[in-house]
Amino acid sequence: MQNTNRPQTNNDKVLVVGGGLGGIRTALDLAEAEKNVVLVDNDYTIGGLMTQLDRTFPTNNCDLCTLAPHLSESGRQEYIELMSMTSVRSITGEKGNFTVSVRTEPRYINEDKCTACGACHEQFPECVRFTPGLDHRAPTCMRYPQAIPQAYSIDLDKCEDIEALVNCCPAGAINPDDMAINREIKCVSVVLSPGADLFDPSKLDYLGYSTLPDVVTSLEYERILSASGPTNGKLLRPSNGTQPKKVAWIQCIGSRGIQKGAGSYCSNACCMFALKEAIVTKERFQEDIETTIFYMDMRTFGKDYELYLERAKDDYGVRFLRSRPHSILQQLGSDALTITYTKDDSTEQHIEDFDMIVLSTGFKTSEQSRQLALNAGIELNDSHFPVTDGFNPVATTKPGIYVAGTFESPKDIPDTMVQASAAACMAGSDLPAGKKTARKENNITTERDVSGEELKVGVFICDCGDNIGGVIDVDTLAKRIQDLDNVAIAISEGHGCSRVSMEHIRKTIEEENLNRVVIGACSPRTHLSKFQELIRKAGLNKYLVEIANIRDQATWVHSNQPENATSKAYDLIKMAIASVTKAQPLVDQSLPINKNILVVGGGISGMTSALRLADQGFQVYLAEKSDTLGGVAKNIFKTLEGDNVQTFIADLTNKVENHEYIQVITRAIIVDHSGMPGMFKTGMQVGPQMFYRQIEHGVTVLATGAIPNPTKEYALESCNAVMTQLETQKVVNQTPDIVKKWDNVVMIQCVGSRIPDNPNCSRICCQTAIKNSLAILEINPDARIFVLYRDMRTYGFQEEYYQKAREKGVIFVRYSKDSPPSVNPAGNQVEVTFTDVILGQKVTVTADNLCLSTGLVADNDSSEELAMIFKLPRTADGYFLEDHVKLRPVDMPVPGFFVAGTAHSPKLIKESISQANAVAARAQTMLARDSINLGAAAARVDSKLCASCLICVRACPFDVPFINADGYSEIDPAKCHGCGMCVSECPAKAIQLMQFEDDKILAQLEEIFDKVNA
Amino acid sequence: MKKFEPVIVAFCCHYCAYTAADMAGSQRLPYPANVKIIRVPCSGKVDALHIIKAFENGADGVYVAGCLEGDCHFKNGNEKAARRIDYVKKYLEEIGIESERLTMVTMSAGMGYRFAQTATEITEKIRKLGPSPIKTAITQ
Amino acid sequence: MITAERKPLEELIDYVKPFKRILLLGCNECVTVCAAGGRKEVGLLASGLQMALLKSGSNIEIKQHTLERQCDPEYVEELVPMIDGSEAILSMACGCGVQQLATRFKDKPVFPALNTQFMGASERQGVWAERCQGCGDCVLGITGGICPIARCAKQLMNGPCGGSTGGKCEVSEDVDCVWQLIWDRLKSLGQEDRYVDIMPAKDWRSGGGSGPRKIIREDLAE
Amino acid sequence: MKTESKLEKILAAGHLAVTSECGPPRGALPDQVREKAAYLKGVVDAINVTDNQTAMVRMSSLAASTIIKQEGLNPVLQVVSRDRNRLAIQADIIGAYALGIDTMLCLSGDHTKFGDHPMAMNVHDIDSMQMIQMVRDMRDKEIFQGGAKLKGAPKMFIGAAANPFADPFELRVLRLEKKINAGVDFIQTQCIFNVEKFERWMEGVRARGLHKKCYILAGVTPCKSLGAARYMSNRVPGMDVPKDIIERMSSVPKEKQADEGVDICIETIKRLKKVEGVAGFHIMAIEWEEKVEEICERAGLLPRPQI
Repeated sequence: MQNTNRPQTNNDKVLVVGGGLGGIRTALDLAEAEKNVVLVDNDYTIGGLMTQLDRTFPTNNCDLCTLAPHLSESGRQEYIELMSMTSVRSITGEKGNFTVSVRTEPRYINEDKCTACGACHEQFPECVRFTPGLDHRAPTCMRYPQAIPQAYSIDLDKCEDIEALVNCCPAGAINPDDMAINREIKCVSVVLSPGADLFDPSKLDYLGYSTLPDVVTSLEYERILSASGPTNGKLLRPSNGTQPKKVAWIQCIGSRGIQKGAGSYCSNACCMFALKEAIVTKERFQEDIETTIFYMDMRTFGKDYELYLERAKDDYGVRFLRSRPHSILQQLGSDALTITYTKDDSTEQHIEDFDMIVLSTGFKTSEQSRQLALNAGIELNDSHFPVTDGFNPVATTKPGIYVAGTFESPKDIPDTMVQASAAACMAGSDLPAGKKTARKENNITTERDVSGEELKVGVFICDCGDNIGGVIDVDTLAKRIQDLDNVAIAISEGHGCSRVSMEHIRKTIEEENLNRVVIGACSPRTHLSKFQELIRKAGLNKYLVEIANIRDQATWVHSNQPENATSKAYDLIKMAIASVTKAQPLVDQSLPINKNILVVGGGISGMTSALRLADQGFQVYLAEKSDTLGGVAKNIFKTLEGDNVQTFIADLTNKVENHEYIQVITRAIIVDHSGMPGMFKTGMQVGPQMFYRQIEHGVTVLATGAIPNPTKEYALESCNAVMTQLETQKVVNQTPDIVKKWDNVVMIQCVGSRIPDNPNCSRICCQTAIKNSLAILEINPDARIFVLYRDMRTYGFQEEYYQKAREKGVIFVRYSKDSPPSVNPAGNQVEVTFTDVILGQKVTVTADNLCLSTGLVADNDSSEELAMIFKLPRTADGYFLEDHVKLRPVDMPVPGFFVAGTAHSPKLIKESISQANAVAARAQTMLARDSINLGAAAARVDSKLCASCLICVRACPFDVPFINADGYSEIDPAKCHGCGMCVSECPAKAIQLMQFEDDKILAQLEEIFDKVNA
Repeated sequence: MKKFEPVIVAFCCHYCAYTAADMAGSQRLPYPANVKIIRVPCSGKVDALHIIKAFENGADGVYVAGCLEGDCHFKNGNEKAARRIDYVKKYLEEIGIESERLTMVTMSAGMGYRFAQTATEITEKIRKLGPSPIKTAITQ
Repeated sequence: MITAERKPLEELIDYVKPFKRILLLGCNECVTVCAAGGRKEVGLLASGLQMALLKSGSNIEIKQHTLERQCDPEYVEELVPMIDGSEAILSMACGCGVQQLATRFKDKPVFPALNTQFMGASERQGVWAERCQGCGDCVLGITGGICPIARCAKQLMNGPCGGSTGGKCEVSEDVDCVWQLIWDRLKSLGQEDRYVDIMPAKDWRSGGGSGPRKIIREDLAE
Repeated sequence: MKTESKLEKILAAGHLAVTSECGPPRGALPDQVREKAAYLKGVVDAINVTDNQTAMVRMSSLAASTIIKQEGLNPVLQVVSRDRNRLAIQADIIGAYALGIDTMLCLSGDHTKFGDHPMAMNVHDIDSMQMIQMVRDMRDKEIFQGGAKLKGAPKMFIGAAANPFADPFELRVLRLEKKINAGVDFIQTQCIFNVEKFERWMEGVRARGLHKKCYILAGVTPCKSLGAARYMSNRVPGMDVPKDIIERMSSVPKEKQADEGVDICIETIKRLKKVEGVAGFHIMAIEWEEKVEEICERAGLLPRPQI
């Protein structure tokens, strides 16, 4: 399959510009697929905007825990060259052979030497770029200690005594002679993901942003709410430090062409952003605070977002006012902010006071990124966002240059993640076919068998500069430790994680024939894997090391009481020794991978994923339950932008059917499934005779689609004049003569969506209505078109088409959920009666065509069955549920499964294609490896002790344990997540969690109380 | 008589509380040295037996620190832990140990401040309660 | 399965106080499954007892062991080599196990650590409910597979009393009215006619009414 | 005529029968029984004597019934299956009949949980249905429940209770039918406040012709106060006191509530008189026996027919 023997050229890299969430994802996907990446970012650490968010919707989880692993993952990747403080100056050449000129600003710190001890920042805070408290959570929690690169940066301009600054660094890492470096990078393809700026409202006097301190942007509000923000998470008014009682959000600031300088597009993410902030505010202060959102349309069109909106209304009591306030004022002598507004159903002016007002500012391309686009030679649209392919939004006008994230168009995190992976897929496929960078050979020595050896623990204690050594006397501590049982050697080790010390520790292990190792140092969270690798190099099983966290848990937090810090450090090391003496060598679980792929579903998404993966040389089985490929999109003729869908599908189908690595299996019904990630077996009944056939594969892609909502509302079945948008589209495209006879057309939005039975928004229907309206007017300019809507959700650039439709005379009339339009068939016509909110009276239109926007629903018939067979979770409304709704939108919770297209949630064709491409990238990260390492922290059952009581079976959050044919509980280590819940609930004490065995925990406990009992 | 210094064991889940402890460290937020952390993958892994053993060994206080409600990395380990703590508290009362000596707390990974504050509050609470009756009995 | 719950610590302390060395014995069968007397509970009780005794100034050596089943003599025989080290046995088995021990070790005091409760089924994790009273003459065939003897507070065999409200028993809102359950099930099975016949007064001899019961399988019994 | 019971005679003659009830004292106070009986003399046809009512220990219903009999009234001996096994019950029945008691009511009894001996065993060797069957066989087949022949069969007029308000509602008619098949002669219902629901039940009863197979005495109770109404509504299992009754009681001042309760009771009787199949009334004036006369008077149930 993959030919690794091809001659290597110098040019085997992808350049990724931008180290935000999207850039990281792109770089990781490529690196995990064993492709070389250069990641360039102009900030001094990576993370982008995401690091400034407190909590993200819809689960209101803290981002930190989920983002952190990405960053350290990124830092560990051997395929990623990270260039921080670096900007792109020009890109020349063609796809396959670009030359990128970059400039790296001086950091004045040698990253190799810097241990991020913080000494420079303590002594010269003014000239060190490390700003805890200002950009909330980010610096304190993220940029340090998990920051990548793990180093500070110096602002030399602000330094008055350079020599003193240089001398303050215990690691000698500060280099005042550091200079900017210009460099040329050769690469095959480029992904631009520099993000976007937020709209600056300070020029809009009437909003008072620049004069009234209590008017803040949504990002600023986020920072005020944040636990590690400037107010320590207290919600305080910037003006007077009191807690606000009334907070309002004003939507669409800088979007939808509303203000001067605003983009003509919808910024996509702000509605959810405001909702989240309002909910978090209500969660924290409940009855003590009132929250109001001023909006035009609530655009909660994403997966399950509508439910979030309902929660905000019903559960949290957030108040929603459909209104566009025209000004924010403050009366002299008052500290209240006064908003004057009119409601959409009257002209009456309302005046209301608030304590704080949050401006939901939209996205805007930055000057820098426009320059970047110019340098890269890609075309931009009127709003300065890149012009992209109608069926592939990550492809720019220049082959080989791809875009992702908010640089491409305004979007939220999940869409960014999808595009980032899609861009990785596209950029990766530009690498010479079959090129795979050979993994660096690690000359790993064989593992020593330590069983039967007398315990010989080696203890290495870091001073970590002054971090540890400045508080306690490490040498004396080492001497005391030396006297403990089982300790062969205990020494102080300077900066244990420095290259020199690591080498010294390795040698000592070998020379002293140590069989257990304790490092007295910092957090195992950040450093355990490093030391595990080290002792493995020294010939020991990697699970024979423990870290005693004497820095974070002793010297850093008890620095004012060195005596206590010392005795605690002593205790912590003793605990680690006790624990490591009970440690047994463990083997990481790993599985060989079958590199074939099963794609279920032969619509656009499934075909796209199949094609991308097959192009990379993987064998793909494409199973489709009907007898032809193409799916629901076969009924769609053109996109909103005017691209021809039919030609696209025909071309795609042709490529798929004729691909040497794709086997199309039509009329395939999946009937069984077994195995584990990397080695699945799926059985299906195939063809008219329903022959049984079994496919072996390593990865499964679900692209089973959704179906048009089979609603029967509004006389859809009984009256010829009533049809769906899909049907209307067909008429418009195939029999335009009929359209010419239409005098009145009424469209009703949200038919069968946003109702109790199907609470979510179908996402696609607003733009479909606009598309069909424009197409009808094209054929019949005299037609009167009424669109009856609840919220127009024309997000992103769709907004421009919405405005165009308005300009062309399409009449948009809002109706509320409680008073839907009524329909009365009248021969070949249909009478539609609705309430005109502005006129405040009922209007009846006799329509020649009543066009229902019925949207999509999950294909429950097949997805319920598939979910059962594959053991995959679904949402309440039947769509497949991804692993993490923000950060892993295409990965399913079961490893080895990916989801693309409308099987995930309703979406547009181009969005489905992005997701399909993303799936291809994510799948390649798995398929690049020959085996999967699953770690060793799995629960293990001792069948001799097991009472088969089922308590573990019921306790497991992931349904892993089962009672096997021998009648005992069995836990598949490859499926075990390692939480240990079964262990703590087992009444027979028959289960142990490897790495966290009971005897290790009990041994630590005994050490703590050694003194008590003595 | 020597001043009473409580010995407190904190079982901290790897993903949130243990990370919060690291945060407290990197933010240099001081808290009493009485708290000794044992790292576990999830608060739901903390065994009732280990809590009881801690007291048997002479702990003056024990607390289990997990993720915020809804944030458990293993779905619901923190809820299971909270129920277990309630159960063990009753057992402690039966044994004759004040149940206030055992507490469940939750925090997110970013809450270094909360970690330090919790450690301080619990240490003070236990200090007020005085030595555990078991410790007293052992040392007599 | 037989269900049980641990006795209050206070009662157990009274039992073991006179001794210096005791064996705390778990059972890996029913009482493990209902989380009352398995290895885990043995550990918890040993620690708890030890602490409670320490507080009152006494110190007892508690040896912990768990048998596969205390109600079978062969498993009990396992204890022979270790039993001399202990002056008394505190059994965490059901009453059957306790008595099996007392039969085997005539000179050792044996104490129950559990209150044996009932024959039950597990409803879900951590919840066990009474389902059978061992009446020796099963009526489930008539009552839609739901037992009025074990599950009606008044053992009514001919329908619900006047206290059945909203499907709940008058004794407690947490208890289902078993006759409501029976009726619902008979209806769903289309067997309403099963209710019509009067179930005659029960012969309690099979239910222990005439003394301890015994089963002898002639082909197996030696 | 199956028995010598006065109640049976009155019912058989087609009169609307009236019974009331008397809770025996919690102590050896025979005069208290006589005092209560005195209120009811000439007012009702028979007096139920409760058997450890609400699972509280009281003078045995057999003893109290005997006293009432001595006073020249007709007791209805209540027997619950909760406290005695079949030997004791049969012994009491023979004994009662020997003392001239010819009418009885078979019940399962309130659970001990509600009484003053919650720790006591609930016997329930037989249930109320089986008790009916047992008494019928003693009377008609002249055998004990165990099968042995008995001499001097107790000719008991057999009653039982029915609660039209308990769940499952649809089983309530079937259960009555089952009691009839077991051998019951008359039924006293639970206190009726929700007349509509009672009427629905009676519809079911009539549909199966059950009102022709046994006599149905509708149970009524005067509420002494709003508190009593609320207590019955919330705390007494199987009792259905509709909201409008509570509202009506609460709409009058406290001192008038007793009168209001009596009014409601009388109105209920008047309404029930029109229901086909109602053969009489069972007036349960708990610890308020002195009011029964007024109720009967105003409801048009006096004077009682002489048989």
